[in-house]
Amino acid sequence: MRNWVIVVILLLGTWLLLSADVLMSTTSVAGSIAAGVVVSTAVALLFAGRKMLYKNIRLTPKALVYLLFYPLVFLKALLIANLDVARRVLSPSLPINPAIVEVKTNLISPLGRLVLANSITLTPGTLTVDIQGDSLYIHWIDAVSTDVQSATEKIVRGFETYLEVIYG
Amino acid sequence: MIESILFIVLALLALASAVVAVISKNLVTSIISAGLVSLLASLLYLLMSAPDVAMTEAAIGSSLATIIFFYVLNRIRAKEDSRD
Amino acid sequence: MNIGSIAMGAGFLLVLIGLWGILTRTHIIQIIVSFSVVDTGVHLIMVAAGYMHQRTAPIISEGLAASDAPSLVVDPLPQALVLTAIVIGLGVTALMLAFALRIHEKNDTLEIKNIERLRW
Amino acid sequence: MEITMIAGGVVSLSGSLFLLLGALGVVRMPDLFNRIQAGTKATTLGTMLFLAGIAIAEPSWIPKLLLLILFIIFTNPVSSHVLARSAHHTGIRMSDKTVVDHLAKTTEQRGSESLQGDEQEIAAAKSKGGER
Amino acid sequence: MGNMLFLASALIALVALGVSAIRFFRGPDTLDRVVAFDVITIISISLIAIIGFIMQRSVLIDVALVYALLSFLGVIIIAKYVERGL
Repeated sequence: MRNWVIVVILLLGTWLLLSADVLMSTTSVAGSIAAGVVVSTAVALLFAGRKMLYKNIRLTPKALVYLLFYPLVFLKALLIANLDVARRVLSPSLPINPAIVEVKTNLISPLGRLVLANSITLTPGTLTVDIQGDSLYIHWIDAVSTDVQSATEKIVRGFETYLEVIYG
Repeated sequence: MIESILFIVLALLALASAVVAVISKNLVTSIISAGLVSLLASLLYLLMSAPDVAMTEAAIGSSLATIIFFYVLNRIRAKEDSRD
Repeated sequence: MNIGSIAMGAGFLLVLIGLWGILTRTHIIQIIVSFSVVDTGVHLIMVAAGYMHQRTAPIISEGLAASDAPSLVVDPLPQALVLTAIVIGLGVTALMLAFALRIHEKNDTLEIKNIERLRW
Repeated sequence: MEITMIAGGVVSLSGSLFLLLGALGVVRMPDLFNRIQAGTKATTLGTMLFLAGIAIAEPSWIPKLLLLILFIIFTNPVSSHVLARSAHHTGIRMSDKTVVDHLAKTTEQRGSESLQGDEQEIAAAKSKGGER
Repeated sequence: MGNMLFLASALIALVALGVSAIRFFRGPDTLDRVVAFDVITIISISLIAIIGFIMQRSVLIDVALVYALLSFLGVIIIAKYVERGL
């Protein structure tokens, strides 16, 4: 049920964003929105039963607050990542020290792991190469430590405190 | 003015990748280069104010044609692997 | 210089490059790739034929009123032709690839020089 | 009107500088993984800033630009992840500066014979020169 | 003034496209070319958006949407083919 509701909300949001300029210019706003509701409900009925991807998402108040905060954390990390890339690319000697290190994650749900892997890819100097079981293999452009524990501490911890609350 | 600059550079890139597509010895490179020719050509359509053609060329010429080529290459490779 | 004429020139060059590839390559998949380059070049020529300088896309929306569209838009007919041609080009490419698969099944090679049995 | 145009233009300009940095990184970096790193991060932020600049200058386009930014955030890391995985599986040569490779160790432990077979297959495919 | 800034950023994006095309033409391995192809598609999405802004037609944003949705499919197919996992 929760899965189904979230799929409907996501599809309806996409529909509203796509048809926003039509909605603003035409007079039949209610009809357009009703069409969106009908279509997204139908699509959710068709497909939501197949993959329970959003089953584990939590809807407690704390999780919602964290869900609002997470993009800010992510954008900050992305900005730092880009300044880092800029520094490395522009310096003539190319200060890189790459390694592929293994880190462990506590997240269980597939969606949480997906978001974690994508976030790691877009943050300073790290790129997810592979996931096997509960360990992620990360290409680190400037490997400070090659130990599993300390690398986990440095790379994963910042996101995981948020994602654990949201996805579990 | 700016449109002319964009247009000339994109056309030159398209010609260069067409040359790569034709003369390359590696099939994967040659197919990707053909996809790049389609992609740059769709940017040219966009500059010639034909957005519908650009959309179709991007969807079909650049994505779908590449996917079909790789599907066929995969079939051929599977057959050669099974024969060995 | 008008970008329509540049597009015309680029399209002709693409057609020539692709023709050279079709005539000189000996691997069948590469001949098909050259064919798709020729296809793109022809589409470019056709769109360039309908282009008029300093005019906008023939889609009527809030930025372009229907009443003064005829004096502001480019010729939409070549674009419609090219839309059809792109889709048919994909079909022809797929057909050629199906033939290539068939040739590979029969002869175990896609190199034209290695195909000795010319008749069935 | 003019002030939003200038603000949007500045944001777009900084975005295009990040795009240029990403392209430079793709050219300058020594091996494939580092190229993917530079390419993904810089182009993601660059495109986001670029579209945000257009959104500032033209507020009525905001919904579609927002959707475009969301698509890019979700699809860009996925494609780079797939590329990196495929590069590691095919055994791309890594840069000489590389310190350690945990992934190679685990795949060796997991099953040495199957992986060796895999690598022989890949080597055979490479010696065939990609069908030609 | 504002328009000049947008034109300048379009030109810089074009330069970025050309620079990543260098990697495409040089790139020793197939996957290097695929990375360059990926970067070129993403840059061309922003280029389409800015062309639409300069021409003042909102239709072109739809083209960019189609690009953003479909370009990544092609990259995934190529990577899967090279990985022998298609």
